[in-house]
Amino acid sequence: MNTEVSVLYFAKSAELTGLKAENITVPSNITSLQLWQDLENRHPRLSVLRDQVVLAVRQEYVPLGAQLLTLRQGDEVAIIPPLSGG
Amino acid sequence: MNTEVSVLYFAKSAELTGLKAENITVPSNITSLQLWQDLENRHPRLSVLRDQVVLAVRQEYVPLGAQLLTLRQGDEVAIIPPLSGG
Amino acid sequence: MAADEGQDVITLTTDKLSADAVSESVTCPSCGAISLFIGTTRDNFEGKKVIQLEYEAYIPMAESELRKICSDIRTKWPSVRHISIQHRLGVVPITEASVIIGISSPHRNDSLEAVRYCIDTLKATVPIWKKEIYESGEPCWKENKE
Amino acid sequence: MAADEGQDVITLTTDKLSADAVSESVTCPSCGAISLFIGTTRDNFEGKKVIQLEYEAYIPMAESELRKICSDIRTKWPSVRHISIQHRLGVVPITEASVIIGISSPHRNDSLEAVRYCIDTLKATVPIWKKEIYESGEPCWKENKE
Repeated sequence: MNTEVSVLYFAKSAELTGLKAENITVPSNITSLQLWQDLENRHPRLSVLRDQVVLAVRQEYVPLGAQLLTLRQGDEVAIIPPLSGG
Repeated sequence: MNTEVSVLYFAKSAELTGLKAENITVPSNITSLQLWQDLENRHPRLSVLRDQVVLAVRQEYVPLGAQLLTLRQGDEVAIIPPLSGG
Repeated sequence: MAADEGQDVITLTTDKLSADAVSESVTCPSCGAISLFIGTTRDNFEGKKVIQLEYEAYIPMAESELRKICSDIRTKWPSVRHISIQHRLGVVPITEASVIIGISSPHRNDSLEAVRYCIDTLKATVPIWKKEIYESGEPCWKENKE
Repeated sequence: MAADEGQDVITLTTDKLSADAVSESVTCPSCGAISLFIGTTRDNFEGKKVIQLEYEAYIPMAESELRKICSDIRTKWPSVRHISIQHRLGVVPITEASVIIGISSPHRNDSLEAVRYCIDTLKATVPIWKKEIYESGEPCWKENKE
């Protein structure tokens, strides 16, 4: 089953994609690494971030890996490059 | 040999003696404890401070004890009750 | 707010930050100590002259992560009274504050330790990003190392 | 003063202290961190209501001991840039600051550690005394415990 989620791009990832946000349709059950690979397919320039990035799903951090996400319609998925606040 | 020094009283010691400062004549070579005992003789109410007080001679701390002071004419000797700055 | 209740103030703003405002916002009559940390923007990075900085945040999540930090502080240092965390966003001129943290407590040890924990954790967990723009060369998104 | 030279600012004053003034006095373009400690007067001591506080200092020796602290800080944390220590004397109303310490450094660890050392050492070595005046009962000269 597929679902539509809202992807938010910040900092370097927004520069690489040229986007602040977009809606995409992906399988509801997908690992965080598969989701990232889907985003890389859409925006190949994102690949430079692969070893540094984490996701935030519904505003909670999720590292790239085998963790299975359960995405719901309208969920917010954010691309989180290395932090530099403070 | 005797010398005249200027004694400064602070905080509780000023309250006990009723003085902010006085000039006294004492032996030039005297231990810090003997100097304190001389002050206690002049101002018996100071005795309540005996276990807590230190002196400052020419603005350097000197604990009460056997340390021999070399006092010079006009030296400043301060009575330093427990500190409470900050 | 009850007078006795600890207050968490979290502010993300494009306005200039003020140490006095943060200090006043955490003042309380039963507290003897206020510890403040002010992060300021630096004019150089590895010899390159920085002419401007810009901060960007994932605002709702940044606020949520900052609230988690406040909650952790109250668990670790229960005597902490008020916590104020202000982070500036958008363009921040050189030498101006990008972040001010103020924490009050009855005795100094707690607020000193808590402010240290707060800035360390903020840098590690709060989704905020800084971009440095140099006199010459490409702008650069920074990365907190520690 | 050369722009690159660290500055020690020591002030004993009966005027109200300001966190912004201290923060500004230690700001420098190459520093990323300013740590401040503000000691404020509390409204109670062991259940007794404090209505007023008075500070007294052996001023020339207090200044000399504060200069020693600045010098020690520069030995222990050589990257520290500016140090400002302001202590208020005379009557200090409840909740107002009795002492403000501000220290700047390129990276936060140094100013955070140095400000902690500075307030701990100030309380232990600088000849300043505080008298609390209570709503009822005898006034009391205080004693720093730590």
